[in-house]
Amino acid sequence: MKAWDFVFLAYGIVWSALVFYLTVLRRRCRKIEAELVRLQSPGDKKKNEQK
Amino acid sequence: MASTTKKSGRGRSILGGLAFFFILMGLYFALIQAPPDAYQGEVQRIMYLHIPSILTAYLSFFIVFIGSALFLWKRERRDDILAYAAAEIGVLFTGLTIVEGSIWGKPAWGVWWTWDARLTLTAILLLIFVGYLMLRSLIEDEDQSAVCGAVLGIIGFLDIPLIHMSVYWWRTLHQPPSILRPDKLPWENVHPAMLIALSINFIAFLLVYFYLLSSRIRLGELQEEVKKTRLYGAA
Amino acid sequence: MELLRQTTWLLWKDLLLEMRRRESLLAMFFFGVLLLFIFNFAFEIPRERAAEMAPGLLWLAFIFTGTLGLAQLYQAEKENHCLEALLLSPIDRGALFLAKVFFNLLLMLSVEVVVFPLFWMLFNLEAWKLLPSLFLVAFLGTLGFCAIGALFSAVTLKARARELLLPLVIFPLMIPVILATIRAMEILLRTGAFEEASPWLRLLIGFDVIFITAGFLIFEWVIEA
Amino acid sequence: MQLVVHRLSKAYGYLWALKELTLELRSGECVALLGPNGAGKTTLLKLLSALLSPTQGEITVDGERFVTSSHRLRSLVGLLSPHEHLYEGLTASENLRFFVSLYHKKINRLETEKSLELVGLKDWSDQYVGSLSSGMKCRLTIAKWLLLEPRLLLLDEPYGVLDGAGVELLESYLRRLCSGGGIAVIATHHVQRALRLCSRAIILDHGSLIFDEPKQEPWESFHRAFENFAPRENGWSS
Repeated sequence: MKAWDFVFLAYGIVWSALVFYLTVLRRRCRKIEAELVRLQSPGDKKKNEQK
Repeated sequence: MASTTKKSGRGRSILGGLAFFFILMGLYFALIQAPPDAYQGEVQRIMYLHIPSILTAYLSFFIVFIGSALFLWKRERRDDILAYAAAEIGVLFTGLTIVEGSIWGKPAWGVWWTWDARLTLTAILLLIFVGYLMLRSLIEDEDQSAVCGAVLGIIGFLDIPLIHMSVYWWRTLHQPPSILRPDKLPWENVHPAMLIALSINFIAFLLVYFYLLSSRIRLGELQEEVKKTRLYGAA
Repeated sequence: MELLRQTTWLLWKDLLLEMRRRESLLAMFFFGVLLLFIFNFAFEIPRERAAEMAPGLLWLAFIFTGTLGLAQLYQAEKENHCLEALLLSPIDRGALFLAKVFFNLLLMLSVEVVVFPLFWMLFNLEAWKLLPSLFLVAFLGTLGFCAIGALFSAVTLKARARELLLPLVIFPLMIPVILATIRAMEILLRTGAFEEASPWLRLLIGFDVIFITAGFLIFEWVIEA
Repeated sequence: MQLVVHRLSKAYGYLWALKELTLELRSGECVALLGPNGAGKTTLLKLLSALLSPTQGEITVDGERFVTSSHRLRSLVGLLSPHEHLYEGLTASENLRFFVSLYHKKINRLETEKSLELVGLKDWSDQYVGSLSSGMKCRLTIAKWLLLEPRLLLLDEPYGVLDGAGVELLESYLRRLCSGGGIAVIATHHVQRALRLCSRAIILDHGSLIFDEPKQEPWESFHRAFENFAPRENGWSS
C-alpha cells in the first residue's frame, strides 16, 4: 500500500460516507413528506378514523 | 409553516451548492496544490481531512449541549430536534475521524491504532454519543426520551474537559507526546500553502456539516408535523 | 437544612429496607469477591508485579459491583409505585438524588472495606500501612461513580433493556474516575506519598463536586411520574 | 381554597387523553368523577396532583400556578390511588412516620398510634405492609391522610378494596374534610354510592367534559346524560 493509496482510501471513505448519509436523509425526508401530504389531503378525516 | 419551508428550502440548496464548491476547491488544494510534507510525504495530506473533521465533531457536541440546555429550560420541541440532529451527525463525523486517524496511523507509525491522546478522546466522545442515540431509541415515551437525552447531552459535555485532562495526563505518563503533539496545535509550524488548503477544507467541512444538520433538522420538523396533524387532525 | 432532613429520612428508609431485605449488599459483596478470583485466573499475576496491577484489578471489581448496585437502586420505588408517592410529597427532588447517591456509596464502601484487605491477603502484599490512604482514594472514586450512577439509573428507569443500557451510558462518562483512581492508587503504592498523586486527586475531587451539583440541579426533570 | 382548571389537555404520543378541560372546584365541594374506562379520569387526577405536566392549559390554586415544582401547594394535595403508595418492606407505623416526616409535620408516636386505631389497624402497627391485605393497605393510606390533613384529596376508585366498615370510615372522613373547607374528588364506577356522598357530579368521555352540575333532587339531567353509558339494569347502580 503506497502513500497515495492511503490518501485516496481515507478521502474515499469519508466522502462516500457523507454522500451515503445524505441520500439516506433525502429518502427519509421524501417518505415523511409523502406521508404528510397523505395526512393533510382533504380525505384525512376518513383516513384517520380507519387508522 | 409552509412558507418557511420554501424559504429555508431555497436557503438550504444555496448552502449545499456552496458546500459542494468548497469541497472541490478543498480537494484540489489538498491533493494537488499543497506540497507534500517533508517528513511524512504524501500521506500527510490526510491531515486536511482529519483536523477539520475533528473540529466539526467537537462543534456538533457543543451544539448538542446547547440544544439540550435550551430544551430543558424552555421545553420547546425545536431545541430537542436540534440536539438529536446534532448528536446523530456528531456520531457520523466522530466515526469518520477515527477511521481517518487509523488510516493515517498505519503509514505514519506502522500501526492501525495508537493510544494517542487525541484519538482516544475522540473514541470516548463517540462512545458517549452512541450511548445518547441508544438511550433515545430505547425510551418509548417521546417527552421522556427527549428529557433523558438532554440530561446525557449536558452531562456528557460537562465531562469532556475532565476526560480531556485525564487522557492527556495518562498519555504523557506512558509515552512522550506523539507526532500530533497535542499540546502544540499542528498548524503553527506549517508551510503557508498547507495552511490555505487546511483552512479551505475546514470551511468546506463546516458548510457540509451545516447542510447535513439543516436537512436532518428539517426531517425532525417533518416528523413533528406528522405527529401534530395526526394528533390535531384526528381531534 | 430542610434538604438535609429530607435526605436523611430518605436514606433512613433505604437503609432500613436494605437491612431487612439484604438484596443488594450480599449480592454485591460476593460478586466483588468472585471478580477477584476470576481476575486472578485471567491474569496470572506474578507476585512481584501484584502491587502494580492491584489498583487496576480492584477498581474494575468495584466498578462492576457498583453497576450491580445501581440496577437495584430504584427497586424499592418500583413496588407499589412508591416513586409516585415520593413525587407527591413536597420534598425537593434533589434530596431524593442525594439520598440515592449516599445509599449506593455506603453499599459500595462496605464492600470495599472487606474486599481491600481480602485482596491484600489473597496476593499477600506487604504494604498494609498504605491501606487507609488507598481507601481514601477509593472513597473519592466511589463518590464520583455513585453521583453519575444514581443520576443515570434514574434516567434509564423507563428505558427498555435497562440493565444493558445503564453500563453503556455511564462507563464512557466514568473514564476520568477510572483513570484517576487507578493512577492515584498506583502512585501511592509505588511512592507512598500523597504529593506525587495530587494532580489525580484534584481531578477526582473536581469530578465529584461537578457531578454531584449537576446531578442535584438536573434531577428535577429526570424524575417524572 | 379555590382550584381553577383552564383548557387543560394532555396527549400521550398520538392520543388525546384529555381535551380542553375547563372547570372550577371550590372549598367544601365533594365531586364524583364518573365515566367509562379510558375516559381520562386517572389522567385528570394525576394532572390535578401535578404528578404529570399537561401538554396544554394550566391549573391554578388560589391564583397560584400549580406545577410539578411548587412544594407549598403540593403539601396540600393528597392522592389515594389503587397502587397504595406504601413501602412493602417497612412496617405500618414506619410507613406513616416516613411519609409524615416528608410533609414537614412534627407528629409524635402517640398520634400515629391513634390514627392507626381510628382506621382499625391498631394491632397491625408493627406488621410489614407486605403481609397486609389490600383492604388493610387502603385503610393504612386513609390513616396516612388522616395525619397529613390535605386540603384537596383525590381518590382513584377507593371503593374497590374496602369492606363495609372501611367504606363507612372513608365516607365519614370525606364528610369531615369537605365540611372543614377541603375539596374531595372521587373517580369511581360505584355510581350510586358516590352520588349519595357527593354534592356535584362530573362525567368525562373520551377526554372531554360532557356533564358538570351540582346535585339537585330530581336529577333528571344527570340520568339522561348517564343513560348512554350504562343502561340502568346492569351492575352500574350497585
